Amino acid sequence: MSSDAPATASYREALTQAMREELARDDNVFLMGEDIGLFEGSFKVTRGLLKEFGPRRVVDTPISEAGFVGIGIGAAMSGLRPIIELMTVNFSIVAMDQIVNNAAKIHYMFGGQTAVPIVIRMPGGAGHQLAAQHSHSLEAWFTHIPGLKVACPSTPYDAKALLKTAIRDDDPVVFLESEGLYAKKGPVGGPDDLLPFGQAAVRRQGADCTIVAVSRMVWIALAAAEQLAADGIDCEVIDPRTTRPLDLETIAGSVRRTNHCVAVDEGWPECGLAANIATHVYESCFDWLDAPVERVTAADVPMPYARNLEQAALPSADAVATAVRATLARGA
Amino acid sequence: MSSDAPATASYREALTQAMREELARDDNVFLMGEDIGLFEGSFKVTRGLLKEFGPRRVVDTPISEAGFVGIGIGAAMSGLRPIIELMTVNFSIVAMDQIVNNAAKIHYMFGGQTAVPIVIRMPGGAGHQLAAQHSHSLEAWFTHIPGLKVACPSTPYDAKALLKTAIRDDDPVVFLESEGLYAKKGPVGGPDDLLPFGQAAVRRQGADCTIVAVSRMVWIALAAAEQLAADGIDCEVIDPRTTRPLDLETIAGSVRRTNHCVAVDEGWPECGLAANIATHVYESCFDWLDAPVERVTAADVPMPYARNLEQAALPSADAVATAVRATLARGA
Amino acid sequence: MADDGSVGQQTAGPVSADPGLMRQMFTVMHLVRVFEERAAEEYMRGNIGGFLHLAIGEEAAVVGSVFGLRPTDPITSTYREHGQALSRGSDPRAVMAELFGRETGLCGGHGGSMHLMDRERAFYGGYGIVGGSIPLAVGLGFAIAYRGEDDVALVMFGDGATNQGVLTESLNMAKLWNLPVVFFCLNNQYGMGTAVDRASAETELFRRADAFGIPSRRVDGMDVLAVHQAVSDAAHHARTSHDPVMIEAIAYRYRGHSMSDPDKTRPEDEKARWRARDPLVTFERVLLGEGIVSSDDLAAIREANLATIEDAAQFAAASPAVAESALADDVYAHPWNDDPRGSALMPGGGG
Amino acid sequence: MADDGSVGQQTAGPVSADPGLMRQMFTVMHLVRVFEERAAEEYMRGNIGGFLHLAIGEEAAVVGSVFGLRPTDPITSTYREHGQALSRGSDPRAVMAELFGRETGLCGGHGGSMHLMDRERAFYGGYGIVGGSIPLAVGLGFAIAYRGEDDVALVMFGDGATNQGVLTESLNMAKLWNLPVVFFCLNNQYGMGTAVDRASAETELFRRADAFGIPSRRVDGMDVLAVHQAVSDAAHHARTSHDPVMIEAIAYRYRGHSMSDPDKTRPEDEKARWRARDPLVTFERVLLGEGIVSSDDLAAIREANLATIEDAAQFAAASPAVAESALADDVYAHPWNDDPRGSALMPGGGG
Ligand SMILES: Cc1ncc(C[n+]2csc(CCOP(=O)(O)OP(=O)(O)O)c2C)c(N)n1
Ligand SMILES: Cc1ncc(C[n+]2csc(CCOP(=O)(O)OP(=O)(O)O)c2C)c(N)n1
Ligand SMILES: [Mg+2]
Ligand SMILES: [Mg+2]
Repeated sequence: MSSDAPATASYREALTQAMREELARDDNVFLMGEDIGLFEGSFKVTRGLLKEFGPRRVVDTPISEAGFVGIGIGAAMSGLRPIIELMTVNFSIVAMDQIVNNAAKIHYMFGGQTAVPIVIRMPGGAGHQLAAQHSHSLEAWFTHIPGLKVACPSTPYDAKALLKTAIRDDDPVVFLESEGLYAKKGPVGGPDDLLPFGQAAVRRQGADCTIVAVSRMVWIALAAAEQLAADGIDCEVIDPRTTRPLDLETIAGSVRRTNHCVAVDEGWPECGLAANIATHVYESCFDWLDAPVERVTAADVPMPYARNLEQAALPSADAVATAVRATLARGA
Repeated sequence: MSSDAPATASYREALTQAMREELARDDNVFLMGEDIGLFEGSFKVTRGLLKEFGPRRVVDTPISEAGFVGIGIGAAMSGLRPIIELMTVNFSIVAMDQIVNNAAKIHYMFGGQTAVPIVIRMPGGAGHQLAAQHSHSLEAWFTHIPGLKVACPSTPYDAKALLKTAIRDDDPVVFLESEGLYAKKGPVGGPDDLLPFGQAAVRRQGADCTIVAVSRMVWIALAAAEQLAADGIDCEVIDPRTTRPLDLETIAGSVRRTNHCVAVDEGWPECGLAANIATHVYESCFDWLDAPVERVTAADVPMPYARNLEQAALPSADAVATAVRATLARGA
Repeated sequence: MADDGSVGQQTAGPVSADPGLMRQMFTVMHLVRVFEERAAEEYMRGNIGGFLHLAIGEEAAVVGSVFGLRPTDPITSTYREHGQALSRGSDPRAVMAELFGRETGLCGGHGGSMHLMDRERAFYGGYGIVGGSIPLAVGLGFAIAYRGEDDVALVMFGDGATNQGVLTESLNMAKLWNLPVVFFCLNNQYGMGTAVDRASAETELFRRADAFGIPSRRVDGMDVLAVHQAVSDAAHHARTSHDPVMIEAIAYRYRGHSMSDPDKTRPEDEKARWRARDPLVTFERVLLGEGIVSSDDLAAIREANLATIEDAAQFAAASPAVAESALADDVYAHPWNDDPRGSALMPGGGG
Repeated sequence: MADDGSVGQQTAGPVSADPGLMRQMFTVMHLVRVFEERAAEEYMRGNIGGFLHLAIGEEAAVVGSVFGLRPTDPITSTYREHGQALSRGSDPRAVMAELFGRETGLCGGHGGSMHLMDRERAFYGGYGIVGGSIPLAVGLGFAIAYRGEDDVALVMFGDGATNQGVLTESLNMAKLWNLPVVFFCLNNQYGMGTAVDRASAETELFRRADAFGIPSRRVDGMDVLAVHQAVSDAAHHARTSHDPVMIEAIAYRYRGHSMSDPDKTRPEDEKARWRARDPLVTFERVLLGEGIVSSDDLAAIREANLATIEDAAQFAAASPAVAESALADDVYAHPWNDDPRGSALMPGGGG
């Protein structure tokens, strides 16, 4: 067990640390997924773990997501604490029945007899020209489902602390990582630094407009806030960290001060996460809002391959800045 | 071919008529699904069709939803017009990868070379004590996905006319029927009465509050409107008929007159359909709204079995009436 | 198989179950039968809602398979699972109350007929999605192996479920990882209205396991001793060799798929032929013939079971409705908010 | 199979392909090889983005299988599908331009390397979800049978894809409905970093078809003539008997899974052994030995192919970027609104 975890790490290493520490702490924790052992993960998040913990604790699987997610759920029902890696969020769709109909429902439909303490980790998002079938951001789909908890860390610190919380949590947690953040560096906590679910982080304080953004979009929002600061526009950037539960209290508190809100989400617009956040903001801050909540989302199209099209399809700092200016102009 | 289709039919028979007429009209149309032939459908929507059209056109399948939805997509790529029945929406989840990654994306990702003229029909909704795994309303999930079109008829007329439009449309259509409406009777159109997608119906005109409701919820909304009329509250009830495309023009036009809106949806609240409709209403009618849009949705829980709990979990006319009163009180 | 139910590879000859066990199995088979007959009545009376799937006719396969295991061996099943719960010793009162949707039900009224669970008795539940519970049982087997215990997991699934891809995935991983799992296919020859040969290119369903080198065989599912022997052997193999096994039991359900199925498509003469091999009647004859019970014993067993079921039904009917506050109970093992409408939100956020 | 690539049940002895066809197959194998080598270079230069999966080493299996079909027989494939497109005669310019993400690309820049399609040539596309395209090909076969045509559909999938449940579902329905489908498993012995025996309890993957009574066999996937013969036979059987067939071709990819895989886990001596059986080199020897081509012919073929690829790369590089307006093109065959951000909405609704 690495008690000498460095105080700074990449998002990827932060996740590895969380798993290493929890594997060492609790024999009930094990990892399962495609190419996570010998190959050390297709994004190398499990690097070194097979060597350290052996094949009982780090299990390579066939390409059978429905099957091994189901196996993880069964193992969790009997008290183990599986961490299932899906190579990317795109492949969660073939396992969706297991996630939605079993993981999310077992505790409820059997009257609380059996908890399902499983973590289903998966990187998502676009930006690498992987085209239509490999670029999903399914935050909205998972957030829709009662019985799941949904975490989407944006920093190395959160990645580690939220993953540790997820592993120790008795409920099924869908843990959405961002491919675009794996290399991002930052401070990380120690073995006992956990973060509660449902507690947003204020990433930047500001008085003029509240920007709510999740996962990689937090960085886009911060970049937009920097741009805008040069023009004297002072944005507050809020990162919910978990979308189920959602810390509406922090978000609403901010909007009641700034009277303006922009919601940023890498997923699609219809029935999306930004629409959900906007709805909650309208409902809790209607009398405080000077203008409609602006949404910045992916374009409402399957993701194209060509680099210029993909960039045009994704939320950018410019688009966020434009949205902030639009809501401020309207509320002036 | 029944040119003497009765002018009145149940929602179930209206669907059967649409399929019978289109099967007779176009040899490329065929039906595929579990127990739709010999057994005549688990909800009897395909009654008589095997006898009339034979096993080439009406194909019974094994319980292999992912497989036969994929087969339908392949057949559609080569120019056939499959109508796939999924026994209920709950089983669409095992076929979700085929729907989302293939049906919805093939036309786009291959640069428009191949259309996918498939209709995937499925009944959904709750109310029959079928509990957590058999009570889904996944309108929000499907509406989230660009590349799909999503229809959710509320009347026999619409069931027939929208299904005919879906069958003749070149894009993949997710056709969401409501189990609770199959027995509902009403007028139906003839063989050439189609309805365009993206055209809402105003089910009741009113001046005080706009209620937007889909599928079975339209009837709940109308019942609420009747209740409220007794108290002199005059509601407009709008049925979008398709949620992708969504006829925002009709909805926004109404809200700009009534200045109040309630969105009703049988699905879950987070990232749900009501949140989506509310968001669009806020964005298009912000300056006209006197109060926040009220949402009436299913409770944020897996559906329980016990009758009283299930009823408590579902939107009711009382809940809609309460919501209307709440928004009117707030905007007064 | 032949239409009269004679199947290849079935266990033949005398079976070694001991008299006490045989008597017990008969008692439970009869209990399951009368429980389900009563459930059908209560459904007609409107006391039970939702779907009600009866296993009447399949009792030999249901009871024989559960009794082929140790009481700690975990089981999963389908929506047609009253018999598994009762075979494991679940209180008929709690089972009936669950069907009635009452507070005293086995799952507090959240589950209903399709979703019984009795975790204390290692019955890990009935599930509504065809095929969906198969990998769960493999996961239970995985946990057994992980902990080095010597239980065996059994999953009961139907003939129709063999056409869900997740079965193949599960068979492969169970074999690849040497997990102690018994795949128990209760082939009642129909998935709803679809006969096996209209759904499966290969009608010897146990051959699915063959393709993975998993030992597999067919057994006469109308013969409780044969099923008991086959599952005992399978469980022994799985327990000692740490490897999966598949058993296909051929049986027949007397009624439609569920209470709402008028059962018009299955041939009448086929139904009659299978009813003529009723597993209870056959087993009674064996028990009487071998002198294990007397007719008086049988009458006493029947009477006791009927009394148990009468009591269960009265208990269920007299039980309180589920409290409405239970709507939002147990969504999470660690909830953070009690308000169902806003349960995805942290407290304090409401407008 | 043995480590030197000798496989059971492979086609032995002289093969009957005609000289012109042999020459053509060699030409295309070499074209595929040099196309992919150039693609790798262009990827390193940053001209190609996303994932780039190369089939270098697998050309015999790729080309032999496509040439075993008629040009109208529909095909689907995986993300590793440059070879299928080129074998079908897709314009190398359009293929390379698609990899560059240009307007002139085969799919207008929407698809990229993983999603080529050339519908005119009955190449129904490369797909990114493992196993996901298998039922599509069964659907193409279904349409053939439905229309009473005499084409045959072929689906190419990897060894790893055999563990997606949808394969089983597809095999079953193809057999149940007597559809003309060739299931072509290109077993390159690894799914990413996972060797077949670490993923599959039964490593003779063609036995999956066995379980459904579908004729199936293995063939040496490094021998283009053997593959061609096997697929020709399979297609003939499927065409005339209206029934599916499965072929498993054993081959090896020389490079990592994709350009971003440093390929550190496969043993070096294994790689060397397979490279020593290079399908182009082997086939050259056959062609020379049988006097079908001279060394001059070979040199001319190579030179022509290199010129073709050079031209294709220059064409791609010189092609215009995709117009930004194309972002919202082709989401629907029948769109109702051009605005991507609001494409789910009818016009006129925006606030
Ligand atoms: C994935 C899925 N598809 C369809 C259904 C609807 N359905 C419920 S039971 C059933 C038949 C299952 O047959 P079988 O597996 O033989 O079990 P049996 O009912 O005969 O016990 C079907 C199609 C379902 N529950 N799940
Ligand atoms: C359902 C799914 N799971 C995982 C992946 C990630 N993935 C892409 S290719 C691949 C390996 C596939 O191996 P194989 O089928 O043998 O084909 P090969 O790459 O060897 O040609 C994996 C795991 C995917 N694309 N789809
Ligand atoms: Mg059955
Ligand atoms: Mg491979």
